Amino acid sequence: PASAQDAGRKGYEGVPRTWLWNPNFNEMVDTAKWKKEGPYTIGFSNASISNAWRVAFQHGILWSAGQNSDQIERFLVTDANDDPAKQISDIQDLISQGVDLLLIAPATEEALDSVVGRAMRQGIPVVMVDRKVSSPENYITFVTASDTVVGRMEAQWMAEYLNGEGDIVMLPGIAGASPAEIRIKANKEVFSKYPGINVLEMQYTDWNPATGKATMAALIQKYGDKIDGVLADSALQGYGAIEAYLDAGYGKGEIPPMTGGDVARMYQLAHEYDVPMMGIDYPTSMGITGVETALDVLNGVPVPSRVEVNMQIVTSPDAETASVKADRYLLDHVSMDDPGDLSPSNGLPEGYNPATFDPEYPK
Amino acid sequence: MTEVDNAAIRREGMSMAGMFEKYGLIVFLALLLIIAAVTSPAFLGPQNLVNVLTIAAPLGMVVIGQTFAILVRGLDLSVASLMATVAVLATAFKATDDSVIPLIFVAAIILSAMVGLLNGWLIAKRGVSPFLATLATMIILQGARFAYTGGAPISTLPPGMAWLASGRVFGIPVNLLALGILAVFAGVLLHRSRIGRQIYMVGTNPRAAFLNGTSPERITILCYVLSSVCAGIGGLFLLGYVGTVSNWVGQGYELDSIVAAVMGGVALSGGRGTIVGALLGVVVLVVISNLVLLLGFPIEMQEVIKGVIIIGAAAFYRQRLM
Amino acid sequence: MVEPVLELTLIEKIYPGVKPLDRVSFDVVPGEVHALLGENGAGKSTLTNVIGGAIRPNGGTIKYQGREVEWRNPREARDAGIHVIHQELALFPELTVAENILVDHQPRGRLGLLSARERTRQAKTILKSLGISIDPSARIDELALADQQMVEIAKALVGEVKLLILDEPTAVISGKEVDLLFDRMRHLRSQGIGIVYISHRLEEIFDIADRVTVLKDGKLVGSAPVEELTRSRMINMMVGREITQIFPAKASANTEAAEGPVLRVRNLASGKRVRDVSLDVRAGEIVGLAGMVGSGRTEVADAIFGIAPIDHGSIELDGSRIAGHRPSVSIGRGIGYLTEDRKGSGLFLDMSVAANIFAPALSDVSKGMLVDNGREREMAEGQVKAFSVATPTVSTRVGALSGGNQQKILFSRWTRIADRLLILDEPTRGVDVGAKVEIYRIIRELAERGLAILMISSELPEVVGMSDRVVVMAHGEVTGEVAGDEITEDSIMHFAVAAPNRASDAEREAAA
Amino acid sequence: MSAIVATMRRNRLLPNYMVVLLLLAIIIVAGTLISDRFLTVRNFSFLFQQMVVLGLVSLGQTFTILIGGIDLSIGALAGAITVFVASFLDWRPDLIWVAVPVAMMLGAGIGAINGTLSVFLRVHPLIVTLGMSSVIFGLTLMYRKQPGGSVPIVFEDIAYNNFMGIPITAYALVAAFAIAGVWLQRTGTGRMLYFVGGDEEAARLNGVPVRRVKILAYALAGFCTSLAALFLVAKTGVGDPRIGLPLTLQSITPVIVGGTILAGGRGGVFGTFLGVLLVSILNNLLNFAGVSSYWQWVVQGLIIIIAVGIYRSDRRGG
Ligand SMILES: Nc1ncnc2c1ncn2[C@@H]1O[C@H](COP(=O)(O)OP(=O)(O)OP(=O)(O)O)[C@@H](O)[C@H]1O
Ligand SMILES: Nc1ncnc2c1ncn2[C@@H]1O[C@H](COP(=O)(O)OP(=O)(O)OP(=O)(O)O)[C@@H](O)[C@H]1O
Ligand SMILES: [Mg+2]
Ligand SMILES: [Mg+2]
Repeated sequence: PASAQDAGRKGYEGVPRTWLWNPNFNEMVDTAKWKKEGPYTIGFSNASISNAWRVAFQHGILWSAGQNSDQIERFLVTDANDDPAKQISDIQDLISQGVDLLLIAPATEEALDSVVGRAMRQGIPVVMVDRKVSSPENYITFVTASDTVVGRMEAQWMAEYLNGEGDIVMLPGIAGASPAEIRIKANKEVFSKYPGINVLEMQYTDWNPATGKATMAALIQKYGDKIDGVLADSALQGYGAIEAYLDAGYGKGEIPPMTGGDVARMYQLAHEYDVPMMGIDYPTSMGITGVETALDVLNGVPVPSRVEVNMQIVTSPDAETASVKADRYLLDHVSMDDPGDLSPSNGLPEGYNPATFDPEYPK
Repeated sequence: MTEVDNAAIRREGMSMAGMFEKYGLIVFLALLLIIAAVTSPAFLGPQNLVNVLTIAAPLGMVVIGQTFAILVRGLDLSVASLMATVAVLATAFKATDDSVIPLIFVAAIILSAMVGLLNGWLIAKRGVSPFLATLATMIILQGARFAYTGGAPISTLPPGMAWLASGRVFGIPVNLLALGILAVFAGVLLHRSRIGRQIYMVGTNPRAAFLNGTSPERITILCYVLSSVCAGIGGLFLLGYVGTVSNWVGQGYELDSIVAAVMGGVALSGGRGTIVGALLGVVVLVVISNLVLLLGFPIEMQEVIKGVIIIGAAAFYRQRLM
Repeated sequence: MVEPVLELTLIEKIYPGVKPLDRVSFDVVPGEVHALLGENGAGKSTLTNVIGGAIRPNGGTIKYQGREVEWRNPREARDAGIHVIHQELALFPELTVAENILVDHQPRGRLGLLSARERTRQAKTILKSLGISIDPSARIDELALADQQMVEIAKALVGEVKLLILDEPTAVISGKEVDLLFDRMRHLRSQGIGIVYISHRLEEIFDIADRVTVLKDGKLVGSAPVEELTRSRMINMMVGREITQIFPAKASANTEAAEGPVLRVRNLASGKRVRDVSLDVRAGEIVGLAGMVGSGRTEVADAIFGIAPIDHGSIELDGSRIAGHRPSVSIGRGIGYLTEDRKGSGLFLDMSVAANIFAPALSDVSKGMLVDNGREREMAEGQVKAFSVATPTVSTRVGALSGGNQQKILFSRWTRIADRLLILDEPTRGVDVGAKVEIYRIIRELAERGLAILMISSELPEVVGMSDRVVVMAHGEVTGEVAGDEITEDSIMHFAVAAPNRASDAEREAAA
Repeated sequence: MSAIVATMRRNRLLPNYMVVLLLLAIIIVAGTLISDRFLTVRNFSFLFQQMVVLGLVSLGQTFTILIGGIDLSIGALAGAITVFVASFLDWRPDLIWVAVPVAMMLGAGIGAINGTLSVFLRVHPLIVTLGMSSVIFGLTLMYRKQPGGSVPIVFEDIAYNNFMGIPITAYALVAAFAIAGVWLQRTGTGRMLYFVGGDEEAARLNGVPVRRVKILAYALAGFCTSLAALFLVAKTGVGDPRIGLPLTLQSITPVIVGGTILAGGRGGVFGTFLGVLLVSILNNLLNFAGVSSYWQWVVQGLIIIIAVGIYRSDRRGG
């Protein structure tokens, strides 16, 4: 499996449980027919770098491309600024430049499906990373972490932490964005087993701290202490929610349990104000794996049809529950002086700082 | 002639339309507030009102600036991008003690002023249409910002920045106080000072203004500088509210600020409008968003309601068409 | 007696608080020119708007060609053969002359598509039939007001018209153009077309009108055949009092003796219109600047005030050139300039009377950087009284006042700040007789207070009646000068039509 | 051709056109130097496939701006129509001939509503259309939040396939602009847009049915948006409520770069076409140059400024 060659790397976090615990055999894809003599020209079409997560993600990819500069001759990068229409153009432009392989993080699963399919049919191998496109036949493999798992974990933890009884509010991301909707679905799947968990209200937050904060502030005014838990699907709105509580005059230890991973600030605030929390980062390191998988394809090495990257479960000390055990506690995961929007699971060398990081890669 | 005299006096007094122009939005706002209070008990909670105003404050600052730009027959699309840029600038000091905050403000104001100068120069001296000029600066700032931060700004901010959003002086939230001061300053400048008078002259009839010894170019440039500076200050207060720097602080404020101003009776054709009116527009806007939240409408309903209310409010104000 | 083409009975128009039309009855018979007279604000334009369907009356009936009608919009009136030339030009500045003339009779070419070529051709012929030479493919906003007005008139010659209404068409044209216009009107009258004619120039009325109807404050004063009326009778009907003398007494000749001239222009060339102009204006003296429309008078004024460039020659105020010549500087040097385009470059229609009066001199009503509103109001009220402007308050929108009163406000503005030289371009354009008399009185008083006055006017009687000296221009050059008793319409016309003096061209070549 | 030149002279656009054409030339030269793959049939047929959507919305926006208005609901409307078409064809793939005309009517209809509201409420179009965009977006979300639905493959081919070596989209785009151009310059109704944009009161006094013309302009904007949306669905194969949103602002830039002024009454579709060409080729070039998206933004901003800033445009250009 792709994650095997991680084994040597420092900070190795083991293979994904989804892979390890998969009762079926993980099916492999034969990539012989894509084998090609290097050095390669690879095109990477990114949906956007419009938030901290996506930036760290792209950093990982560029860094990895640099690590493999012996095989990669040119590494072309485009950024669609979250606009699927532009991303279609970007992909076409990459094709025009004669790339040997396309590494794509699509803005939406569906809108990019047809153009990606056309690329494959023109004989250009496509590796999806972060998000896929709808039709499996339109790409070779998909490097990702599971949103379903994230959603399930968060809900399960919340339900158990509240002993199956309590009123909660849900703060998902962007209405209609697949990660957000998948996680919501997984949340509901879990809650359906806990009649005692009552969802007071669900409000989208666009994964925007300001919106998260304003929304939570309003909800606090509306429900006050009635809220027993806040289920945020990411820290982006998650820490906004914590701040809303602080502004509303709640102090250390008075803030209800929360979920949400991805950026350091949430963990830091949770530690500072004793907020019981469970966070599971959607790892930006999947970019690195993505590049490696892409090279496997061009080298004709078989790859899994779906490459899962590992995820670490982070909780406040003594916030573990029966089925959600911590891989590490808050302060093993981040340090209080990390930049607030650092993505902890980045797989990048020690001391990685998104603001200053400028990897060398074959342009 | 005396006939006309009295006739005209009566006209002044009786002009129903005139009354409406003046008080339409207040009436509308009153209705909105009543509806809010009735439908959602939480709305009138003191903390909630403070929340609403806290969110209104940065937007209010931007709208004050936007008003100047619109008064001289323009508009400023670069405000939001500038807010984010200022936020990023605030991190440039990599400082964690509050002593630098004044410095941050100074730096932000200087940067904003320069951006305003660029807009003003393009529009007044080069005759570029305000829409494109400010759109261009918006995009350029965005690029420059990203290039500087490499996409991910560090969030090392003096803790005191948060005080801008949560702090209080004599029990009054700091950001409201700041908004108040800014509003008074802008109001005096616009409605009491010579420059204000000249702004209206240029907005109403640039050629006549020129023939009366006013320089439309200088006034226009000044207005865009004011617009940028207000946006810059608003950016810092919004930053205080958000807590961390991102490249998109203030996203959407460009259109919101224009809508608020226009709802508040600032005419896009220039020369007509007041600070108070514009600020009323802001209140309407934020009350809507808060209300739809309190009523727990799903996102799609929120969008619909917002849209309807925006049109409704403006209809109350009977804007003149371009 | 022929059946009237148009018959209005007891027409009423009510705006909040004002009644521009109060039970007015009015009729036009085919083949007559029916003059409509009245002070500014009497209701003339409102009446024309009612006839043309631009506004709907609150009461009364309109009978057109024997049928009772109710126009819902201007289109219906036009289709019925009523053409209105409105007081405010209804032209599209961005578009060509041709397109404006044929605005709703656009000629079609192949495939029923509009044809620009054909459009231009037809426009040319129309303009020719009117006897004027304007480039059909020029853009309206390139033309002087005068030419724009002629385009507006040309529109009336397109399509089939039964009733023609002209609301102060001669306000911005003069001499040649007016004659051309009247020729057309006589021609149309001879074809049995009914014509309503509005003007504040009484001599024109005697020249062209068959019948006269006078309005005052929205009420009908009376109606009579022109031959039954005398000038003073008309004035009396309009203003409701006797006006014995229109023009004030001129200055005693000794102003000549005064020291050097306040304004000294030598061999001025500016833009493409002013080629060689020299003139002096002394303190206490009113100098008329006469000439045909298009002779470049306005551009001379523009150059003096620092709007138009000085390509050649010199302009001196009190013996010294004006450094950094632009309006603000000119104002600082005590020059006032009342432009010919009242709405376009004079007034701030959306702003208050007070704001308009003090626009060029905010410092006079300010404490430091702040405007002292109290002081401003007081001073403004003083001005309004001094110039007897009819306005409810000094905070009224200027846009709500009638033409004459707007003009008076401009006077009060410029005379406040002009302490050396006052330039007046068409000072009584669109102003009623009553107001005119007051304005003439004001101008003379200013001169007697030692102000130097340069007055551009296309109304010869005005030039003759007011000027101590008259400089005449033709084709951008001064062609002659008359003073004292030689000032007559004939002597002025003589120079106004003079062939330009080619010598000055040679001079300029030499200079260049 | 002479007609075009005449138009250009009449509308004082010559200098503007020149600048844009010059920039186009520079960009193409630069592209050719940067990569031998730039000036290729493949790249340019891609380019036309990419241009069509922006082209059609900008065309629509041209009408509203010509009458001195603006339409900020274009983005939301485009999204809504993609959702309608994709969902409908997902249900009955055989009924393309129903889906397409209905989509067009939907677009024109909602455009007409924009116009009617702004005319009769006397509210500035900027506000009306912004409000409407929020309403449309909300209603779309009620039906579908996530992208979904599908279209038959033949439908997709419209967006990607060639006819006689030239992309179908190219024909569509050129045809649309040609028709619009002729309509605006050579028909009575078309000219009325210039009258209304030039001076509303004058238009009224000259017997132009101002209200109807305005409503028509917005209806046309909506109609063009629906065409753009059809190509969007064809491109993406799904209906996506969000996919149009960026188009709202994008649709304005080419119009103004092309010399149509926001005050109305001046400009035309030819300028818009050049504007669209400029923006699209610029994006293409920047991708080829491998400029990081940060600097792409900077360059785009500068180009806009150059395109309209180095000649002195009319004061009314506000
Ligand atoms: N839209 C309006 N609202 C209110 N009052 C109006 C309006 N239009 C005209 N008036 C008033 O109606 C009266 C008649 O105006 P009108 O323009 O008919 O006068 P007029 O005889 O044409 O004057 P002039 O000779 O200056 O053109 C004036 O007192 C004017 O202020
Ligand atoms: N802005 C302009 N652009 C181009 N041509 C102009 C402009 N203004 C005036 N003209 C032309 O110059 C000629 C002179 O105009 P101008 O107004 O100076 O004449 P005038 O002698 O002042 O007549 P008037 O009595 O109308 O002021 C006009 O006939 C017109 O053809
Ligand atoms: Mg009148
Ligand atoms: Mg003149």
